[in-house]
Amino acid sequence: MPVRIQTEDFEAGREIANLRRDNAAVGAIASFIGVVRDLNDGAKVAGMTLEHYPGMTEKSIAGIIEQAKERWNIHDALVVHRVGELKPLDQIVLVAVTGAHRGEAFSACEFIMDYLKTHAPFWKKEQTPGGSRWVEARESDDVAVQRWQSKA
Amino acid sequence: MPVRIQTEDFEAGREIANLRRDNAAVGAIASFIGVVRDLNDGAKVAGMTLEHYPGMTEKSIAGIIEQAKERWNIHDALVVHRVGELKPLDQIVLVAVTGAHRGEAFSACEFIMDYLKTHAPFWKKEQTPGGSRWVEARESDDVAVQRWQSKA
Amino acid sequence: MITILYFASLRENLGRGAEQIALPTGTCDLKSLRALLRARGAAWGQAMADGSRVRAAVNQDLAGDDAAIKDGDEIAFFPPVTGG
Amino acid sequence: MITILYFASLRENLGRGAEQIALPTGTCDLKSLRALLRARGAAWGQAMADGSRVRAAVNQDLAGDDAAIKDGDEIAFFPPVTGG
Repeated sequence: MPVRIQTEDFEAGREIANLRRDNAAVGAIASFIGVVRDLNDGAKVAGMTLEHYPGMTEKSIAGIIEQAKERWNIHDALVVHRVGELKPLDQIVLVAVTGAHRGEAFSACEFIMDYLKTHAPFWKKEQTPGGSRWVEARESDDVAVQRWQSKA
Repeated sequence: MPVRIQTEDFEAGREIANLRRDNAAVGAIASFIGVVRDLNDGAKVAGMTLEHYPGMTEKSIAGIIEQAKERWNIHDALVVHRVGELKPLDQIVLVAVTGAHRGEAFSACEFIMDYLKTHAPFWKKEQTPGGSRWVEARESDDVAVQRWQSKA
Repeated sequence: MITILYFASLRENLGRGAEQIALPTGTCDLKSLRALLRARGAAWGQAMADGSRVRAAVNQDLAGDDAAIKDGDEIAFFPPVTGG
Repeated sequence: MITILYFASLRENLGRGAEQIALPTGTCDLKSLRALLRARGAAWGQAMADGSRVRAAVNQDLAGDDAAIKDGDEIAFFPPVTGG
């Protein structure tokens, strides 16, 4: 199953090893880990709560992975995303992509992350000294995803 | 030490955890693992020997990491590269980059890998059914590295 | 009956995470469902305003104003996403 | 004396990984060192030909034909790299 939404932490090394296991056609593994920072938009962050839309979140990410597979010659992709209560230094998301060559693995991995950020239904609520606040969507994320739409 | 050349295998998860440890300003970790494939240029590969130039290899990779740090706003980077006897499915290289945001971490990680492939003194000799052969440098790797030279 | 789900700040502002309503006309589109909800006034007026940044999904696919809605559908409203 | 190192296929073709030689003139450049080695004939002629793809480093930095060489330097010759 290439998409997992869970409250538990993950071990990136083990996930990557499972993804490529016994496939000697894999020459390249690109991966990304997103982590909770202790500072966001100028405020100290003590922790955050991640909410999602069960069902649609998995479907949406599976669709993003399918798009990446149509677009690049990659073998496999995995997304693990945590929900619930998280604090600074906690891992949030892992995206890993295996392929024969590095260029396509890198592109597919960044594509999946950019689409996840803008299309997958997750919402972050941060705890700061000024109280709780819902994180605002970033324009820079919209810009990042538009790059992929202008390329052939 | 951001560059290690070693015969032993590495654990990507542990290396990444060490690289970001206790730094709550890190929000993004991009990483790449290169793996020995069992097929290259149309021939079955039973194993390979990786030779390097002790001293220059470390110096060259450290210089590539410095270039990446001048070019992008990243926190840290790590390169672990194996030498000696390797067989299909063995890990060859790990590049990991930490930063506040994903775009810069992705770019720096791919930049380091592209320069390592074309500038760091390593040579692969493959064992195939037709005997041993030195791997030829790929034009696609030169093309990959030239991309970075045309960007501002 | 259709099921409507609300997420994140929208869920908090509207004071509910889910509800079931009967479609007055049997079928409609997202635009007219928004109008129906907007007519509840107060927080609903703002959340369902035509120019609001609230997104919608029909049966778990992102959908625009002209998306058709029929009995049994699952509709969701939520703010722009911020995961990852 | 300078130290010269040879790597990978070059090391195999030339039958040596390292040697020390005295510079005839005290200093020179990479181009004239190549000419000196080329004059050994056989495999050396091919490996050190002007049009060959063999790369060179002086004191562990990649260097071109006009790079200066002086006593005590470490020079290396090797084929295009293929790591990673």
